[in-house]
Amino acid sequence: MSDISGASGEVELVQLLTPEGERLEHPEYSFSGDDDQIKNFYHDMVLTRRVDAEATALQRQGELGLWASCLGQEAAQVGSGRALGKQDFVFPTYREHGVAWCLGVDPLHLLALFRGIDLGGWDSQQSRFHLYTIVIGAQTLHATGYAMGVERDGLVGTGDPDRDMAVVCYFGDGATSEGDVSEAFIFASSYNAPIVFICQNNQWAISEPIERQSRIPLYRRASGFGFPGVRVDGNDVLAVYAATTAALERARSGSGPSLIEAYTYRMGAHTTSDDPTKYRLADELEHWRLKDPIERVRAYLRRSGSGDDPFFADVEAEASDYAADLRARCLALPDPEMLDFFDWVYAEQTTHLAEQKAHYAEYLATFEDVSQAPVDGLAPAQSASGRQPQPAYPRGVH
Amino acid sequence: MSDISGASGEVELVQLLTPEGERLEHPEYSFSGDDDQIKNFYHDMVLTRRVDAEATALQRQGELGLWASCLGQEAAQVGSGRALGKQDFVFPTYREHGVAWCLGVDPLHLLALFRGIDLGGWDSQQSRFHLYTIVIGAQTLHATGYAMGVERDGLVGTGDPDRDMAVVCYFGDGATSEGDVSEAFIFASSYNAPIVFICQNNQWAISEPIERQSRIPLYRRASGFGFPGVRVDGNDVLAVYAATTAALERARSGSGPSLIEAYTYRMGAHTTSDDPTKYRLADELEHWRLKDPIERVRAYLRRSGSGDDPFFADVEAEASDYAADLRARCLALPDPEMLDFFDWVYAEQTTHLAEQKAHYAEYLATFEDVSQAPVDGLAPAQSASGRQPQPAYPRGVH
Amino acid sequence: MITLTMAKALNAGMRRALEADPKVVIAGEDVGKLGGVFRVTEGLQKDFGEHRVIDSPLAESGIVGTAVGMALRGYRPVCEIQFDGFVYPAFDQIVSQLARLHYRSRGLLQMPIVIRVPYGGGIGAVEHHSESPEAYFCHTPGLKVVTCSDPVDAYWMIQQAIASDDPIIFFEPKRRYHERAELDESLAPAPLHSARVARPGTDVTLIAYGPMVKTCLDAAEAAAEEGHQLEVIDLRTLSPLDMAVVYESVQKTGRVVTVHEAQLNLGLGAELAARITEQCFYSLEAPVLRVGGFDIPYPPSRVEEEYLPDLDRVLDMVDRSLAY
Amino acid sequence: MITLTMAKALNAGMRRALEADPKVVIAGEDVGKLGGVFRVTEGLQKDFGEHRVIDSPLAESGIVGTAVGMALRGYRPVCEIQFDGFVYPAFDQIVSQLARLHYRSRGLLQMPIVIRVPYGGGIGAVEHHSESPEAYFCHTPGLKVVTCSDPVDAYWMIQQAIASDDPIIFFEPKRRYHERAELDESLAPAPLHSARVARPGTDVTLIAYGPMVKTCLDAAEAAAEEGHQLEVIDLRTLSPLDMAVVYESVQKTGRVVTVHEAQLNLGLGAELAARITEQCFYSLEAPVLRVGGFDIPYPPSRVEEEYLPDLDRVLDMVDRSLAY
Ligand SMILES: Cc1ncc(C[n+]2csc(CCOP(=O)(O)OP(=O)(O)O)c2C)c(N)n1
Ligand SMILES: Cc1ncc(C[n+]2csc(CCOP(=O)(O)OP(=O)(O)O)c2C)c(N)n1
Ligand SMILES: [Mg+2]
Ligand SMILES: [Mg+2]
Repeated sequence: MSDISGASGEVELVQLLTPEGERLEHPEYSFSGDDDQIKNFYHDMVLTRRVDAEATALQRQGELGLWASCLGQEAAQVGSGRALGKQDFVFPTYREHGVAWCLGVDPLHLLALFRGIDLGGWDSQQSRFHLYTIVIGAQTLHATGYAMGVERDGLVGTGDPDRDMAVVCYFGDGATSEGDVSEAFIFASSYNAPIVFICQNNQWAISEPIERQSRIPLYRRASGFGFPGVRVDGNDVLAVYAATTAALERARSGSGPSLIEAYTYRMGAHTTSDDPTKYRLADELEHWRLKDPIERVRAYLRRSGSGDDPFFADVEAEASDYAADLRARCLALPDPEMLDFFDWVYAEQTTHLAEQKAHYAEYLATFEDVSQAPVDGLAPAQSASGRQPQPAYPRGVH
Repeated sequence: MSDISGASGEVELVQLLTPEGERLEHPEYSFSGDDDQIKNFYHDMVLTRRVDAEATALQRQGELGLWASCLGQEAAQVGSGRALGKQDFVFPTYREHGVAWCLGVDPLHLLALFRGIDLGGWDSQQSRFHLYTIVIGAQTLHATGYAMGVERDGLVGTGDPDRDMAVVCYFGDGATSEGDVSEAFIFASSYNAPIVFICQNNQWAISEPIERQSRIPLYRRASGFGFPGVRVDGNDVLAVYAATTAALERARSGSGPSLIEAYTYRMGAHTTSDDPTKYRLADELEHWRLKDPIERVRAYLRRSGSGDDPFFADVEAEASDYAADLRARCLALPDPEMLDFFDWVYAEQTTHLAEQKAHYAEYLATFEDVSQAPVDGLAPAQSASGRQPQPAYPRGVH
Repeated sequence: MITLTMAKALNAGMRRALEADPKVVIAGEDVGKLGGVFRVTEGLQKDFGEHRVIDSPLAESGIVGTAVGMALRGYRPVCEIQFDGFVYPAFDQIVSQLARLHYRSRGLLQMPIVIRVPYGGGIGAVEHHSESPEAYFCHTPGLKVVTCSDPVDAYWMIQQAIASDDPIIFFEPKRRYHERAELDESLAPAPLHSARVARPGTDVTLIAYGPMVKTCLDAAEAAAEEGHQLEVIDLRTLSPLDMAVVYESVQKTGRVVTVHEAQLNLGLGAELAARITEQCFYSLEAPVLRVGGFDIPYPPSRVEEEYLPDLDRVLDMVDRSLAY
Repeated sequence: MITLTMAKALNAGMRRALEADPKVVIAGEDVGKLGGVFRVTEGLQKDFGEHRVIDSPLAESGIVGTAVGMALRGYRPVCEIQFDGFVYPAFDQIVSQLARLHYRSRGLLQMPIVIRVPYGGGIGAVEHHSESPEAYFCHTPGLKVVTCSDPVDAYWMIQQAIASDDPIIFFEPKRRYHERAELDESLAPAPLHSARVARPGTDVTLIAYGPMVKTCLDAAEAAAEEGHQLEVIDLRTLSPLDMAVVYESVQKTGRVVTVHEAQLNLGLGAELAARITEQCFYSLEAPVLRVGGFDIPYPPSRVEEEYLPDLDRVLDMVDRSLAY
């Protein structure tokens, strides 16, 4: 039988910055950027965390239906998001707010989705950040197909940095159990697709610990499908950046897929609907709090002297302003119009739906006749108690 | 990145009997049986091949709708089938005729299925051989669930050979790409289920060569899921027997799942509907013909002196008689009755179906009124040209 | 006599089933310590152990596929699919395996499996959490499909479903999880595959199930004030349909409005309309009219109240029916 | 003017599409060297290369899911599902992703993907090779569903489907693959989403599609000898339905029989019956009657001829309709 050593043995974890803020050397990976770049990482992580906190607050106040916090995963997201080249394309789950930030997606779009205004309002082609995918694992196949397309477009291995491109696909530890993810690995390997799979192993899939999904480190899953995998400290923005950069290079050069397991921790609840005290111990949280991705960068910057009080204060202030503005913009979001949704089902509208829309519009009009002016955009649906007088019924094609 | 050595390097293949019929030693696996047992293997393989050939002939003569030949895979099937303990339970694909043979399933049942008489007529609980599963990979989850049940029943790791049991699940090389198979690996690993996955890598999934499904040897897939895998010479009945015995022991003892890749070759067409000349070269076939699983056992038995002319002649004669009898029994199979199928949909019949059945019976009766005696069981359906006079129409609940 | 919510009633029903038969097991994502995202399995793992209340890996096909295997081993698995929109990855195992093994084996094998699916909208959720996929399963022979509309039915029906030797897709109207009712255990439950007249009436028959039963009862109440007596039928069983109850009602009222959250096109209302028209052709004063979700994917939650049939839309259709 | 089979017509249509647009790619199991198990893609890989005619790993969810990704990259994938019964593993990707990305993106993204599915029975195949799963897809908003009944339609419709910016499930009646017809390329094709009157008549309307069109035409022929003029409608598009053609016919005949191979319960006949009854209530002389597969899983091939609607069963239902 083939050995499965490593199953229980020590697992190597690529780390370039310790929780205490010390830089480390690694034989294979290194961070070649300067402290300005690290300051930018810091900035992005703080802003990401602040946006995330604001969204959580908005949800608590009833302004969002739900929020999936990325608290604790900022390094995994910003480190990989900032490693992306300007042609690369990203397929996220529903929690990649930090990656969205790096790609310039206005967080307002994320809020709008969780507010129940739309199902994804950003221009994914323009931002190179695909819409959030909620069905676990489904996006891994989309990402693989996209990468197959890139390869067919001749945009790998040309050696031209303005042409070669790669695809990055995010998913969680729980997702690795879905058949789609394994199928994505198979297609990616079979067609040597230019893709980097990034699994943020935050230790939990709602209430299920990683052990339910895998009894060996997740990065090793890749080897069984014929491509390399690596585990990096997901709370170390430098390590994540370095590993992602290397994997992207590999993909762009035509050497095929690889898997990065960013070993991190979900510091918050699964979503605002969740109560993690039901299934996990406070100790664990404490243990991971000491590994905070932002604190270690702050410690490093202080230590190296690149970050001083004014810098930290500025970032803090910017974050607060940003959050306040975001909140205001969120509250100002107009509600959607039911009638519009009929037009988005097909590229080429059908008679059936056009009629259904028209009938619904007629139906709505019967309410307006009565009340003259609806109190707000939702008026018709709210009038369930006070019925209108008998309207002249159009014979409906339902 | 984790190494993926072995991807291109030499792959170890467990072999205990060479194509020339020479016995080999292996550090980990050995065959401890005697030559009588090997003669039994020979007998089973010859009978399997003969049954298979008869079925192919029956199909050619229009007596079966289809046949999926196991030609060339007799060692993989008999070697593993004969390793099963008397409690073990098997989940086959649609090609495990040799395993069915080992478990005492009357080949007539297999013929009946491919004749279109039923969808699996044997008592799978009694024979410990589940019904054939045609949807690729689906049975791997059933097998895993069954093994989870066995574990819950406390029938692993008791040390009592009359109690401990394991499950064997067969699938093809192509099947490894289906999400279900990966999910089965995950469940089996997560619950440490007593199961042996046997992948008969016959190099082809209809017209697709193994390279389309995996760029590294298939047995290595297991390691990424946290359990051991091994590649054995699938045309070597001793190696397959030894590896299966070891894997079953492991499973029964409570050490969990393992994967055996039986490296073999589909000597025939995918099924009788297929024309392999469209996609593969004759050379390849020639190459594998030299590795025939039966020939090498015959060579060994001759060499060791355990098999003499009368023995071989006896087996041959038995095979011929068996095949002739099987053919006769196949031709004598009665056709099924459409009306019966209404009763097999639910354990507890519904009013709806009972009515539908009754209406259909009434409808059929209108034909019988006309022709008095139907020519054969299919008479009603064949009367499309000569319509009956207006029947008294029962108001149908369709 | 106790008062309990539908969620608690389902929990109590499963507890009963686990107690009654050691072969009953529960499986699904987060059904263990967490007790399910709706807490419907709360406390069961604690009391019955990890071997009987099983947290599954995140793989729906795996959950159903392994349940099929466990059933072959003599178990009676009750699978939870976390939300309606996540049942599709298990579709193949449900449609091609679960639904057919009894048939494939000519009646030899049984598949006593229940697949619980919290379904329907109205809870302000994100995409894939508000679907009504029941028609897919009703169109699939070999499955039985039921849905409860109140805690009392929930309590009994889940036990009956678990006791059934046929595979049952059990739809739970998630927006009714927290509505309460009194349960009198001394009253014998109705058979699982029977419909019931939830409110008698003479003018128009409303046919509903699951979450829409309450909506229809409210509509009937409102209509009564306007002088129309609506009869409300709670189907309870969607496959097989209990048409006898329906036909009896239609023969009396001559008018029918079907109501469901699912998209109209090929929703249950279509089958009801077809059967009713065939069977009660001469009794119908008006065509069977249908209220349902529009033929668009479920919209974001800010407009879901408009998407979902409500009292007004039901009454509007009643008026149209009466106008014939 | 050439004579060709439906299989060849589909092949020719795909060849045209591959020639016309470099973004068109074909993917599926065995579509390459083998040309598909029905040879419908024969020769295409040889002529267009492995980058455009792609043998996929054996994974249906993967085939559709990667097609979605390729479409996002600007390709127009045409996926082949080898047999009807193997479309279910891809159900989630089809229903939750393919059908919704246009909607999810508020119209920004397009999903010009065709999923070809050889479907239906009558070829003496083993289990899972004779199914008619069209209703599942018709019930799914965001998808369009079409089916051809003869080589000429096959030739044009596959090209129109590939040219469409909406996702289309393209059902091919496999038992008609080898039937021949004459193709006159100079005649303009009908729009993709239109039904057609395949045979005009006055007494009863038969509504069919795919493999059943021929059966209905035969039935109409037989009925004519008995003095009944049946109008046969070939739906061609199952979602959206082209109801205008249907209503016009029904207003003329007042009697309808729907015919499909799929199980009756919640099959297309149900939706047709519901809509027709609503829209033509006062024109109907009889209820819409339905002929279809029985509500049981497809049986083994030795009895499939009994399971499948045939001329006798269609005529029997016509007689019942006329008896009203
Ligand atoms: C197919 C599917 N099944 C179930 C769910 C419900 N669900 C949402 S998130 C989640 C856990 C995901 O865990 P993981 O992949 O580790 O990602 P994380 O949430 O930890 O980032 C589950 C079960 C879903 N969205 N999709
Ligand atoms: C889900 C599914 N997809 C497609 C098919 C059609 N099909 C039948 S056998 C086969 C190839 C299987 O190859 P492999 O797993 O290697 O087994 P082998 O036939 O070589 O024994 C295919 C594609 C199927 N039966 N099920
Ligand atoms: Mg996680
Ligand atoms: Mg094979």
